[in-house]
Amino acid sequence: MIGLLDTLLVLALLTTVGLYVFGANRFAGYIGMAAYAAMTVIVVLVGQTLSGGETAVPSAMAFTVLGYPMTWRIDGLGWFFALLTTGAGFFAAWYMSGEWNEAQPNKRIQHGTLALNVLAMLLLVSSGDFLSLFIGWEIVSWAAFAMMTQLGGPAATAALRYLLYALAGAMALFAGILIVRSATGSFAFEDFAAAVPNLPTATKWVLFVLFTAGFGVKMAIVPFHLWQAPAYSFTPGASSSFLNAVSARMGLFALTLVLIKLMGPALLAGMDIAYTWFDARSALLWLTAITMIVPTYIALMQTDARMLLAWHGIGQGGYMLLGILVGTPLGLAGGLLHTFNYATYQMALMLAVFAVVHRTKTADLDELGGLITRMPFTYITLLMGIIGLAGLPPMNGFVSKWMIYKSLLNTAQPLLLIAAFIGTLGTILSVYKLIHNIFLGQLRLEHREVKEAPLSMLLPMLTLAGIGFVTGWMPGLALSMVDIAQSALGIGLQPHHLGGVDLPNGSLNMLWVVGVLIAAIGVGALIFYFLGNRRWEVSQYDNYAGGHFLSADVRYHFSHEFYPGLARVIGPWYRGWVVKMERGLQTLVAVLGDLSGGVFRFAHTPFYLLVAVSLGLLWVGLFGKI
Amino acid sequence: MTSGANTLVLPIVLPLLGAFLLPLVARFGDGLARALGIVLVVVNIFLGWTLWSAVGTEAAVTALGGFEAPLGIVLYGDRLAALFVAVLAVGALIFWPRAEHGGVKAYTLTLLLVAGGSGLVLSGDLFNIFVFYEIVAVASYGLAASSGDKAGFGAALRYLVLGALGSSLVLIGIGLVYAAAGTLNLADIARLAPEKLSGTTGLAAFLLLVLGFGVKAELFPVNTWVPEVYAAAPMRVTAILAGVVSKLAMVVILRLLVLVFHDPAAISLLMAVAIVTIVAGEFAAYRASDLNRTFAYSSIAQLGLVALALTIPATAGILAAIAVALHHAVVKPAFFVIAAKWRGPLAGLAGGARVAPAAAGLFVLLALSIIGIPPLPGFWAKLVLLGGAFDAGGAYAFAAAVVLAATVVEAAYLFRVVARIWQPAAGAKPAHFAFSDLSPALLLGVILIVATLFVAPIGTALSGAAASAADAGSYVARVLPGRM
Amino acid sequence: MTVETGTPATIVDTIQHEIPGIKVTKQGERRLRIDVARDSLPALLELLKGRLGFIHLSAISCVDWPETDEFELVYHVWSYERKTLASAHITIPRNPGRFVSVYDIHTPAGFYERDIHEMFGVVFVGAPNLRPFILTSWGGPPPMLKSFNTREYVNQTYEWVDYQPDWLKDVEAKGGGVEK
Amino acid sequence: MTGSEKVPVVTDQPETCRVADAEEKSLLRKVMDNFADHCRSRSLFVLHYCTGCGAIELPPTITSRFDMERVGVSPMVTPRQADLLLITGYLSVKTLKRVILSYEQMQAPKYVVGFGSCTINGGMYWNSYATVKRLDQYIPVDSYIAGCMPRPEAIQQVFLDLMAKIDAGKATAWQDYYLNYDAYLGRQMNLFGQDWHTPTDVVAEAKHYGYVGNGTTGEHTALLDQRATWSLDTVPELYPARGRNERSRP
Amino acid sequence: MLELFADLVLMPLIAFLFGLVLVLMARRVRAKIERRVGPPVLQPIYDIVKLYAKKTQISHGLMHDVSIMMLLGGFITAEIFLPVPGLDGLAAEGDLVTLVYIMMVPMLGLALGVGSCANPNGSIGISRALTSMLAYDVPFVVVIAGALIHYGSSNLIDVVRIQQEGGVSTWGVTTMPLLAFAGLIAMHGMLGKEPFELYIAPAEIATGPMVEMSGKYMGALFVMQCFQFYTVGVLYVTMFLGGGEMWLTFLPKVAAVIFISVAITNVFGRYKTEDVIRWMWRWPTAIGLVGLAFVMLKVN
Repeated sequence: MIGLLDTLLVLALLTTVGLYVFGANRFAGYIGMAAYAAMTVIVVLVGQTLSGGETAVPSAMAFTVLGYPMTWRIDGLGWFFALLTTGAGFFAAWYMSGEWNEAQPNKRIQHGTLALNVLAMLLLVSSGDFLSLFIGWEIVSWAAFAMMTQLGGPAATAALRYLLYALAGAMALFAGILIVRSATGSFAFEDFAAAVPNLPTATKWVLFVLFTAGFGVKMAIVPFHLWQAPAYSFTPGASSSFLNAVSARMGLFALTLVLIKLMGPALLAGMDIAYTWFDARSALLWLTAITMIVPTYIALMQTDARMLLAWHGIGQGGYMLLGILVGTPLGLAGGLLHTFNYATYQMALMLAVFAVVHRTKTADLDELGGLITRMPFTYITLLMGIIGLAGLPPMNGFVSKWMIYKSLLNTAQPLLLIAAFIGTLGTILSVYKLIHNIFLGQLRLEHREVKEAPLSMLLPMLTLAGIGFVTGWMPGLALSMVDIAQSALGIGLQPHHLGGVDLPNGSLNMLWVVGVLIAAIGVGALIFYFLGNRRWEVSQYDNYAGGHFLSADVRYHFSHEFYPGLARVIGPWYRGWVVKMERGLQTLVAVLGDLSGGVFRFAHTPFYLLVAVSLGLLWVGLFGKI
Repeated sequence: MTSGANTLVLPIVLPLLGAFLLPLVARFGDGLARALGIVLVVVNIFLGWTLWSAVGTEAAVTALGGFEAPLGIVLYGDRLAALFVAVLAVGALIFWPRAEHGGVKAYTLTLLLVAGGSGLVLSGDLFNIFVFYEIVAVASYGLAASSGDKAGFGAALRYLVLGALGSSLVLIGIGLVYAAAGTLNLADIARLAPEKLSGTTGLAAFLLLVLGFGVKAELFPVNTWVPEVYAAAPMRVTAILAGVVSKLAMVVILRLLVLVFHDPAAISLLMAVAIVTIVAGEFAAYRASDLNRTFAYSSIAQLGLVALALTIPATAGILAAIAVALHHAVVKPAFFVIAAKWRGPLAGLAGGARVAPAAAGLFVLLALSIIGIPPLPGFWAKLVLLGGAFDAGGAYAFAAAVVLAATVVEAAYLFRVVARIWQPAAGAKPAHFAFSDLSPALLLGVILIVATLFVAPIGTALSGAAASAADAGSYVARVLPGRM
Repeated sequence: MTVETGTPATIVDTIQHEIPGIKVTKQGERRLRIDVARDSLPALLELLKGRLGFIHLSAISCVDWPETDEFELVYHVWSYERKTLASAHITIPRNPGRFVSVYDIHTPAGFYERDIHEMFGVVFVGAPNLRPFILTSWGGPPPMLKSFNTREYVNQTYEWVDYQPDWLKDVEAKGGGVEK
Repeated sequence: MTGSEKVPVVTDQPETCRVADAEEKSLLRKVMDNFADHCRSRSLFVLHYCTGCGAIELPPTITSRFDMERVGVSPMVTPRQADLLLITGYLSVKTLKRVILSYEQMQAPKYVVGFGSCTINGGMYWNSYATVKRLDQYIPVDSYIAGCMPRPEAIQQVFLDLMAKIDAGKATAWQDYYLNYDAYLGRQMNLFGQDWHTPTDVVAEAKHYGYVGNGTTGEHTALLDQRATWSLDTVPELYPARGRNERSRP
Repeated sequence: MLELFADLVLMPLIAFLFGLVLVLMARRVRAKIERRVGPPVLQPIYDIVKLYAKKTQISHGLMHDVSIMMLLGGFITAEIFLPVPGLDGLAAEGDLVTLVYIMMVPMLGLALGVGSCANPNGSIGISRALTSMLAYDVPFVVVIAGALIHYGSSNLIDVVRIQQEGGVSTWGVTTMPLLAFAGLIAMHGMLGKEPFELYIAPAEIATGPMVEMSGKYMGALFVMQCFQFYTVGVLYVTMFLGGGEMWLTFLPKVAAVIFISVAITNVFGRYKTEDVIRWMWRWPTAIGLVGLAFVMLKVN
């Protein structure tokens, strides 16, 4: 019987071709939804086989070219990311199935590229050895490029910038896998895992740097993070939310696979940097700490809603990597769970923002305000999303962040805990700015007749927010999925129950925490309704303005530069070193280009010929004898 | 083995004969001359194919005029030679000059080119290689000037002067070898080389030969003619020159490296030259102003890649060299076909996708393959090249790092153009492609896709050819039986 | 032209020399009253400001003379260097009630003229903005005119508490109380 | 009801039973109301809104010299949070508009205390065209303090009297604003012009909380209803005729 | 279960009542410093009952009401996770980190409610409140990190038990003086008292978030103030002053902690927003980090 993995890949291929061909007609969205739903079902079946004791589900697909064998199989880790991919694809297609799609210029390309991305990611996560990993990696980065460059103009430049970063990363990765091959004789994971402990430290360091850099570009770890925000923001709605939710996490999959599963955190910890307390693992940990803080405070300063959320995507990536690199089962479970949680609330947030853009034609936070009365359900989605993004109790974001903090506490790393907490504070500030500038405050004159987003857009958003809430209340559901992934990594599982995690020195039971919170809010509601007279709702113009009469032609609203005090304190800290480094690199290439172009135009070839001959003979005469 | 021997000389003789007969036939009608030329080229392809299939691991050797090895001129036809004879003929066929490109004169020169090229690859005698190198050079000067305008003549003249100087260097080199080894037969030289050509004379000879052949093989110091000639020459000539002819010079260098020069200093010299060629080619392409120049510099870089592959020890190097050379022979001419219509500054290309979607799609496919994106063949060529480099370690690893960095720059300037093509047209739209203009490029595109699907069998075949080419011992034994 | 310092006397000489038909009287150690023809007022202010340092226009007051059917406009200008206040008096006829604005010489004049316009109805040609800003919802005639009967308006618009306490009745009985 | 018709003389409230409080239903309600009045009287938030010259009397009353916090009086910043509105001195026509806006933004039960003779019958500005003579024509006033400007002891005394009235549940002047809103509105319109309006929808509020008397709606409130939504009619591009909040009479 | 149900009801009730006492103490201390008599004993109750007994209750939309519910609900939940002598409630189910995050839920609820009031004074107030939260939370997290690593467990019941084992000598304040001091400053900032009271700021932004709150909304904020005093006080006592063995010693400790910050507050003016940030990120953070260094030396 044809294996599960093969059916999955074939189905993904058929969806890609089918959606590209039938992308234009009205039911393309529904076809996509059905296809991605089927894929998700298959992935769940794979999950069952895996949880039933199988280490991996093999695929019949295998080639050997020029003596290099390539195999494909999906293990627990790959399965977890495959589930995220097909899930995100399903919600993106659902969002595209309704009214939102009619307004889009190039429906076929959007549907086609979304399906192509899902196919590419499934290929990547089911790679069996380094060569298929590299091939999958390349196809994923090119599929993402195709998706980003649809709208042309700023999108095209952002996509080109992404492409150069991705290619540089891919070349580093290419060098990495070739060094692996020359060091261990083959591309297989098992051989590398066996051989790596006794490799010379120099090759170990080279491999570590190359793999971290190669995968780090896609994960947008700090030095390589400049491309992600504009590239993800200028992509059209549903695809942008798909990219935000899942695309950057492919980097995390690969990093986890190589650094944790194959090399192992102990080995990384062993690779000390001379004359410092740091070793490979702690150096990377501090890089993720910076990745948590710097992008979050850049997000704080954004005035475009999509850019703000995209910058947060980079910050949240730092949390996941932090959890995974801590190395304890609790930290690993926290990191992987955060990947799942992040996918749910980030997609809900992006879909909500694009619903607002769909209705008000702008994502600029200074042009919006007071939409809560016009778009209440979008408001609810955004509210649940930001509670998740900020990591506050009722939502799932809190559970994974708590596990990461607890693992940091148990391994006695206070400074990292402080860095993570500073990142969370920055997130809380910027998400409040997001929801305040769009939904709260005075409604603008031109938005008086704005209607609520259509049902076809609301349902996916609310379902995602619902998933976030349910997995927040009962994290056990998500943790069981994380177990399958963690079992493949060989670090050991983190025992958990439906409500959360029980540890000797401080446990978390979300059933009680969220249960009591909801009950307490119920008590608050009772107090509100029974103690005190009935409420009387007044218009936004019946407001205290120091005795001044408010009227619609004067905008009585505070949203521009929302944190002036903070901006004055941390404003000077934004020196944009990384931006300067990037521009420096560009000018270096341009100068080299001018130089070599000049050489070709400087003189005619015979002159060079004579110079070359004379120098060559001189060289031969002097050095040839040795 | 002997039956195959005398067919060895046919790929050289038939086109040569055709070249001389063509002006006479042209009297009876231009179309007839063109048909005859095409027939001869097809025959050459067939001969190449028969040689490839006839020759297993054991190469076919013919002593011209019956004179035995060390004294007589010998033709050595192994799989490598057969491959390049076939590739040269196919290239000539696809880019056979049109009637308006100088008619009979162009046909004769192309046939001359094919003859010289085949001879260059097949001959086992050093001086014989020089003779065929001169024939190829002369033919390419003529073809380069065939565009008929002032720029074409100027470029061709400068190319002639440079070619002459290059050939003279080769001659001096051969003289040195002859003085030291006393013989001109490659197998014989190979046998005597360890003690005769080990010192500075060997090194000097190597330097001169490499620089001489480097002119045609577009190695660094001597390739400044490339952008000028490729821009001035007509598209079909540029395609043949860039695609195939420059590879032939590389084959000669390959033969020399395998058989004669094993001195590590020589190898490091060639690697240095190769690296500089790649870097110069890629960065110059980054600043090139129009499409044609970009591809000219890009072909320089790719040739540098082949040279780098040659320096890699053992069969891995040879296989990588052949793979990259073949891939470049397929991709670059197609690029030049597109560049022929899309002239002028890069900014003017905006809106190209709407005007000529086929050309734009082909451009992306070719760009993807030349950068080395799986599953396209470009990737496997790079994989073999870099795999060999990293295996060799040390300086080769540094060279591989340079190649990887150069690839990113290559992607930058290629996809800058792709992004431009897909943007809506600002001012004037770029030219539209008629099917006849684009047909050679589409054919090459199809070849590329076919190669992608059958990359495994092609890989094994090429590695077999590389193994036999790299085996100096069997070459000497084959040519000089019993005279080890 | 250097600005002469010195006692009011020297100021009087320069003014009389410059502007014909002007009457300057010293009203005190530091006060000057200048009666000048209506048309030469802007010139006078320009002279005072430019040559004699009277840079501060502290007020423009308007007096309603119903008998001669005229408005009297008084421009109070102060000089910090000389520590002297000069008050230029001019008269303009009531019925057209129009006069040129001195906003371009002294910017504070903008508000004073707006106030006088609101209270007396004098129209200053060239004033930047003469919209009402004190009596914003006032419909009646300019209230400061003597012709405006405040008492009658107040009686007509407002009501008082009709407060008849016993002690007030006794006082009125004795002939005192509030005059009607 | 033209402006010139005589208004009944303000005499002390007759000892009749309290005005029917809309919610008075059961014994429990009465106990609750008593307790609520008890607390209301002991916790007065004063809107320290200096409308005239008398505001300077407030600081000594509230700070250490007389310390009204002993009896639960503390100053508040916005009308929303205040129970007691102090009109400290003469009221020009412009200031009265802001006072009415603040009064309507306050939450019932709300109390107004007029300081000094200017609020009683115009004080020394009795014959000025610009000042308001009787405050209780425009907003219901709980109590006045005579004097030109009363001293803190007098203010303390009025606070204590007011607290006693609240405790007894008799400080219901604020209901009069709801029950006779049309009369108040008419008098306000006489002064401010026909297009006078405030952002608070007093009639709807009265209906919502059940304080609708026969005087709540009438010809003047009808004028209010002619406008579509007042907040938008001041936007020039939507309603060119109006365009500005403060408009002088045509 | 009954005992748990009793905890669920009793703990918030005690929190509220003792919170009223703390608010009364705060107002009395303020009065005494200003040489005034100060409010009567039941004044906080009078205020709250009067506000709830208001006849008209003005709301600015459903979110305004939900925020009041979130406000009360959040603090009631926080109370339940705070162990007090005799009543452990659900302290075992969630640890200190959970509690810190639960204390942010009411803050977010209030922020959303004030936002929906559509008054810029409120929005500026909330922007300042969040900025001050960012300011005081940095030293606060340094203190938490240090304390939890020192105690080796983040479960509050364990924290209290560890402190009570050796009597006063093992109290947090004796074993980690610097962290205790930094914690006190952070707590002062958390209470939003005078030098850091930049989000009420009556003179500048008309009491910031409370500008459109009236009637039962304002009443809920007064109740929140009681809960806030109690929660912050108990949290500090639990972390550094040995938690509660018995009520007689526990409540005075909480009152003492609150008294310190209340006493300080009345003699200070209000800092500007950036000065609050700079001050909080300089002194208390530095002291906290030094304390943390000592803790880390002891741990490994």
